[in-house]
Amino acid sequence: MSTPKNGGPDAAGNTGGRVLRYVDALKEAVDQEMARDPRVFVMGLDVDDHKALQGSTRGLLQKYGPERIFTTPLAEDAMTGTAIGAAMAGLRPIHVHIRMDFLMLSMNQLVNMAAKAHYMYGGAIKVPLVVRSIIGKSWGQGPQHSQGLYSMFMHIPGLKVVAPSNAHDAKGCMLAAIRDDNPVMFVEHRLLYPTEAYVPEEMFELAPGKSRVVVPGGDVTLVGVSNMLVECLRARELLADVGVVAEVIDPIWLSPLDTDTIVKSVRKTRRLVVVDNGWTMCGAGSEIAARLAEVLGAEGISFQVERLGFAPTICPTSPTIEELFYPNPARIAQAAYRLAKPKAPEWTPDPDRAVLAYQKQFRGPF
Amino acid sequence: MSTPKNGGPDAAGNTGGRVLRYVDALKEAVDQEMARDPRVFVMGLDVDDHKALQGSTRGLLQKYGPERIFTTPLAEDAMTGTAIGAAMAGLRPIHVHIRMDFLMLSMNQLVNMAAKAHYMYGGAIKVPLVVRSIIGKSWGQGPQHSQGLYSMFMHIPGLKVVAPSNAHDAKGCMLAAIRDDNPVMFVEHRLLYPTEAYVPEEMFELAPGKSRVVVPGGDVTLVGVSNMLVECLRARELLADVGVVAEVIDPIWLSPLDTDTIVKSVRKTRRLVVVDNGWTMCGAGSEIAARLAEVLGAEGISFQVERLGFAPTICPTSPTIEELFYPNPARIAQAAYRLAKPKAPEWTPDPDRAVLAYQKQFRGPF
Amino acid sequence: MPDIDPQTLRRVYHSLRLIRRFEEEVARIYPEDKIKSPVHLSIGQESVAVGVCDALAKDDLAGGTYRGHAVYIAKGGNLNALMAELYGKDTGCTRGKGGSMHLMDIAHNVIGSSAVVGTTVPIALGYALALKREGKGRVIASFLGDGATEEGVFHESLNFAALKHLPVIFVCENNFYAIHTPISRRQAVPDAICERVKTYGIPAYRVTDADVFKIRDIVADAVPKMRRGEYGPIFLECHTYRWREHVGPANDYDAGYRSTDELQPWVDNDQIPRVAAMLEPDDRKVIDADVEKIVAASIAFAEKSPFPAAAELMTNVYA
Amino acid sequence: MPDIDPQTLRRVYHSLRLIRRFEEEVARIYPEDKIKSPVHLSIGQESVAVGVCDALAKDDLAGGTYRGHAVYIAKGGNLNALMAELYGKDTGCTRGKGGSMHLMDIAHNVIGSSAVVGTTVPIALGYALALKREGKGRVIASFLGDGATEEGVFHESLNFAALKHLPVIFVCENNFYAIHTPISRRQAVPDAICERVKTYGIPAYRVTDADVFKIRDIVADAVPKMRRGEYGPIFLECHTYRWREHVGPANDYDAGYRSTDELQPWVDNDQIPRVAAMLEPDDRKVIDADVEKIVAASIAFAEKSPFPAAAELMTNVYA
Ligand SMILES: Cc1ncc(C[n+]2csc(CCOP(=O)(O)OP(=O)(O)O)c2C)c(N)n1
Ligand SMILES: Cc1ncc(C[n+]2csc(CCOP(=O)(O)OP(=O)(O)O)c2C)c(N)n1
Ligand SMILES: [Mg+2]
Ligand SMILES: [Mg+2]
Repeated sequence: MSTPKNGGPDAAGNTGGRVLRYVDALKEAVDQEMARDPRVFVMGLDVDDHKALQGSTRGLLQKYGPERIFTTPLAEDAMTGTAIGAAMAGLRPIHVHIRMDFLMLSMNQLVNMAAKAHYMYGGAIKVPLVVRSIIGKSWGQGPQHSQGLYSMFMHIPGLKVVAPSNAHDAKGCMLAAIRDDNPVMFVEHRLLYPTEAYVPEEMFELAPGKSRVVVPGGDVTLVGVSNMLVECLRARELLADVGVVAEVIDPIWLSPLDTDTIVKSVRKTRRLVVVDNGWTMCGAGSEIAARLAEVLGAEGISFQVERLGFAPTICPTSPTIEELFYPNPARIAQAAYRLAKPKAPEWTPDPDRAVLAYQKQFRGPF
Repeated sequence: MSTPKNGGPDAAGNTGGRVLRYVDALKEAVDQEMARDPRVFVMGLDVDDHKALQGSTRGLLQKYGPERIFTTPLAEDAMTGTAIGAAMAGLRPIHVHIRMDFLMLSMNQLVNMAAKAHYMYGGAIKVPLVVRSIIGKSWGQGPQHSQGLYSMFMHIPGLKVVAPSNAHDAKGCMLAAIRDDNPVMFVEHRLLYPTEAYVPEEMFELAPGKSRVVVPGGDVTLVGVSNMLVECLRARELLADVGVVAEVIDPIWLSPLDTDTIVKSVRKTRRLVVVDNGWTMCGAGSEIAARLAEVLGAEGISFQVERLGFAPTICPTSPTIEELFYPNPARIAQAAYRLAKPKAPEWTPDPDRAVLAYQKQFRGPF
Repeated sequence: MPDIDPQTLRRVYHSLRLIRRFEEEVARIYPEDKIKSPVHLSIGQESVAVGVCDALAKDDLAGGTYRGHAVYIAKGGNLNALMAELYGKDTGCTRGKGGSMHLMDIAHNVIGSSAVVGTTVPIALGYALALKREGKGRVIASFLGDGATEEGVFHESLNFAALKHLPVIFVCENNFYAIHTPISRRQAVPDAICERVKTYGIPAYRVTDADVFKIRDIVADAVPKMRRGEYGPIFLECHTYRWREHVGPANDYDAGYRSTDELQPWVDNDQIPRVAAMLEPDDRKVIDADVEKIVAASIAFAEKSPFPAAAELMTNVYA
Repeated sequence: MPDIDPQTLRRVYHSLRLIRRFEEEVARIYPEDKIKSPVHLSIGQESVAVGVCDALAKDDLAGGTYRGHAVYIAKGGNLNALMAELYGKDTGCTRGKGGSMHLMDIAHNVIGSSAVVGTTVPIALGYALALKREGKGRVIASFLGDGATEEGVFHESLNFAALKHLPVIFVCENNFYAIHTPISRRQAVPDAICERVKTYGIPAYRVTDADVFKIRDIVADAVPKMRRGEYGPIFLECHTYRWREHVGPANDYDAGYRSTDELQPWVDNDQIPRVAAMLEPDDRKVIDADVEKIVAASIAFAEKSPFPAAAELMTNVYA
């Protein structure tokens, strides 16, 4: 197939493997690594029930038994500490949260212990921990089931953060995360679960520190985090209708963050739209824009940048205003168009083509 | 007195009042507001013991009694929820934490309840809460007693964040924070406690949303958060020796954040050094640099920017490396000098004049 | 059968019936996708909310969990505003912003609920601090699930409530499950909740048969003592059972984590027919008819109400 | 006097004395500003760490709080590395990075301590999960203060440890104060800690007189059962008393929050002279001399050790 389904494998130059859903790619990575490494285990609320955390842990209990995959009491703080202690002791835990919002109960252990242990204990121990969490989005998830709070973790040295945007990367990043000797915040998105991409059968690592140019272009650079990468690809299609060719970049790993690839692109396009899957203030987009300002400013290059993300408000449940809370392909395309054609009149993309990439096929509630 | 002690009142054009220490100005504001408004009360670990939270609550127990100022069990999560509930019920709590690091235990209540309650309950209730916390710095505070995590709160709509840099502002901001009908994260710094400034006897509010040009200058713009503002003023003195005139700006309120004042300055200087009192990644400096890039980029203006802050590591306790963890006047001055004189050879300020502004007179442990 | 004054009987039945019928209608409408918000139904659990709230005064406070329709209704929250909220309408009790998991009706002393388990428990302590200061003897009932008792904040809250002698009624709706995981797989000693609470010096009561009047009597007996300050907080554990799936309108007995055998005794013990049988047949007819009218009206109201205007996205972010 | 075999007697006395003398020296040196790090001294509390750790095997694990010198020494942590750590030297047990509040000596099975109250309790559960999987019957002792029992994480941890039958010895050093606030002002029922722990199905023991041998016997009796899996976690509350100020080297009986009258019985009951009196005078002389040598050596080692190189600021951020 010529055009990539979702900015994943093809653009990565990888066309091997089978078409797999994001959720199945996640599961396959964990399954293969659990088979390879007996130290790996999975814990978290409801990972072992019949819904298998929205399918992402399906079959692991049957295959590896209750000692290597188990649910927990409702006790995020202690369970996070337990996972960290197990990692210090030489195991390789994967701690799963069905909503990223719940990580606020784990902050003390993640920020004060996981991120600092290797350093503050003089390198004597390591914390090879993976913390999976899902950014919620569907119907009326509302204020506390919709947050993308990854920039809080990007802020903390000692933590790594990754947010794969497609099935191919989900597998490669998960394998890299489990094998990493540091705590890795693995950020997933509910709407990406059913999305498909070509994924190699064999194990492979998508290591930290390299952003990917998903589709090349010369007029404007679009950077999208997690499923906002998908919306950027839709926006690129819309922009093509009006003769604006966008280069789309997927940072993949948010910490460590490779901005060189973005710098290279913006040196060319002089225009950047970065789309966060969370709020923009002190968000990933702020960091990216700031680094570009540092690098390009030093070169005397002036460029235009606009950050998009969640509206600076609380996520409402009512569909009419919830829809306005999120960036969508139309709004992304319009922002890029404004930068590319400052003198042109306001442009509104065809509404039918502009619907949220994966919102339309989704039916709730969770 | 002609030159401002610390970038506070004089520069603010306010020379009234008496010389007061930061810690006493904080206490005076709370005292005066407690006298004025019976709904105001103070809670938090050790606020009522003989050390009175490093002096900042001295005398309040004697004056207002144990119903209006009381210590709590060690239970940050529940105590934060309790303060939020009391605020919803119409009281005006001030919840105090001796170290900002401990707020990681309060994140769920602050992010998922305090920030969202007014909105998610359709405006039916308000959360007039002040959360005081102190950024630790002295001797060997180490990994978990030294963090400046305010950018995490800047990221969350619904919260306000303020970090006064001097005694004058401490009083005005505290009064504004207590009277604010929203949750306000009030960020203090241990090393600022003994610093003095002219502070009016009468009550006054230093309202959100206005940064202050503390000292004007045309060559480079220095922005410092909390006590880094003090270090920026020291850096300005050092720069003066080599003929570089810096404009120093204090954002005061970090959310809402006024960047117009900074934009105006950088339109003039084309050079910006922003100094965080925390890590730089997704920090306040990132937000400031990103906004400037958006605004000035749209105007086709190219400018140079460098962010400084905590080293991207964990705060060590050993003095030799702890010293290197923090920005100091010399490093700030050197960064500004590099921007102002790109072709000039590396410059090292006089070490005696370059010591950390307030570090030298400090004796530990807490 | 206990002798209960006819008024109470009618009031209790009306409340039980109203909750049941309201949620049955929610379940009926749900597949139409008009309610674009997760709903956690209390069908089968009504007697806890009704028993507790019926023993409270109008100006006492109560707050439920994200499974909160029952408490909202039992405490007298506006039903039209509730249905409108589920529809995401501007006339909803939180103006379409909070949805089913964040109900509030301050005018009727229903405090806000939350989608994060356990978060409302300490919030209730804050309200209780204010009530105690107010000195009018008002109390607050804070509902939580069995799963919430595993969260550390629950223990921190018990200690503080007892330490400060706060007028809080903790009500644990123990339906034996957190989503699909039985309490026996989450708690080392599943039947020790009351015993544990007592170690904080908090009187703890347990009702194992969901008897709405037993529940009501315990609260009715304790509240006056709380108003007089003789009691600080009290704790009430009520065994009950969730008939429908954890979230959504359907049954899930085919999922394998529980059986209809487990359900059956609770159906046999359903408080609604039980209390109905205690009523004069005519009274019952009147009440049933009234309930249908109220529920139908709430649907009509929700249907015809407008969605929030676009500007509402940005209103109430800050006060 | 109980009859204890001479070896144990000598070992216990050596450990008690070493901790006391080490910390007295830290207090003596502190005003010289060579130790630029907060120190929380255990002077007066030594018998808890010694009683527990002496009953453990070398390959069992133990971890203390930020008041952790005693546990570190009692478990056999390297003393030179400890003093060097307080001096912030590169030869310190965490290479000058953690300081007094973050001690660790993995080679001697001392796990890391933390400056945030309660954080190490669940960490110990994680180690225990690994020990249980390992199947060699090793156990871990996790120390915490009375204040830490108020943190929600303590309760979450008790439940999980009991649920999973983990080989953890929770040791509560109850010195009746959190900084300057007495337990009576923080806990609704201050003397119910053991009773509460028991509701999780965890055997709980309380020693009120700090008797080092009573403490040792309880652990020595339970550990074999834990190794065989007959016991899961156990909990031990030891009453004790902090003689010095909360943080720093001085006394603070003039501060007003406590009196020397409160201190006196603990001084009278000081385990060090008590155990000393149980020894042959010659044995005692030998041990005292040895202790002085070891402590003096640790100071000399710390003094002559280099500070970390500048590059150390950035090493070990990531593994
Ligand atoms: C802090 C937190 N952790 C996990 C979840 C996911 N979750 C939603 S409901 C639920 C079960 C709660 O069980 P219980 O307290 O017994 O209430 P019930 O649903 O049975 O009424 C869980 C784990 C959550 N919402 N909040
Ligand atoms: C989570 C947290 N809250 C508050 C503090 C501040 N603090 C440091 S020590 C301490 C008292 C702890 O008392 P306890 O657990 O009894 O231990 P002790 O000092 O008596 O040995 C407090 C409140 C902290 N370090 N961590
Ligand atoms: Mg339940
Ligand atoms: Mg204590």
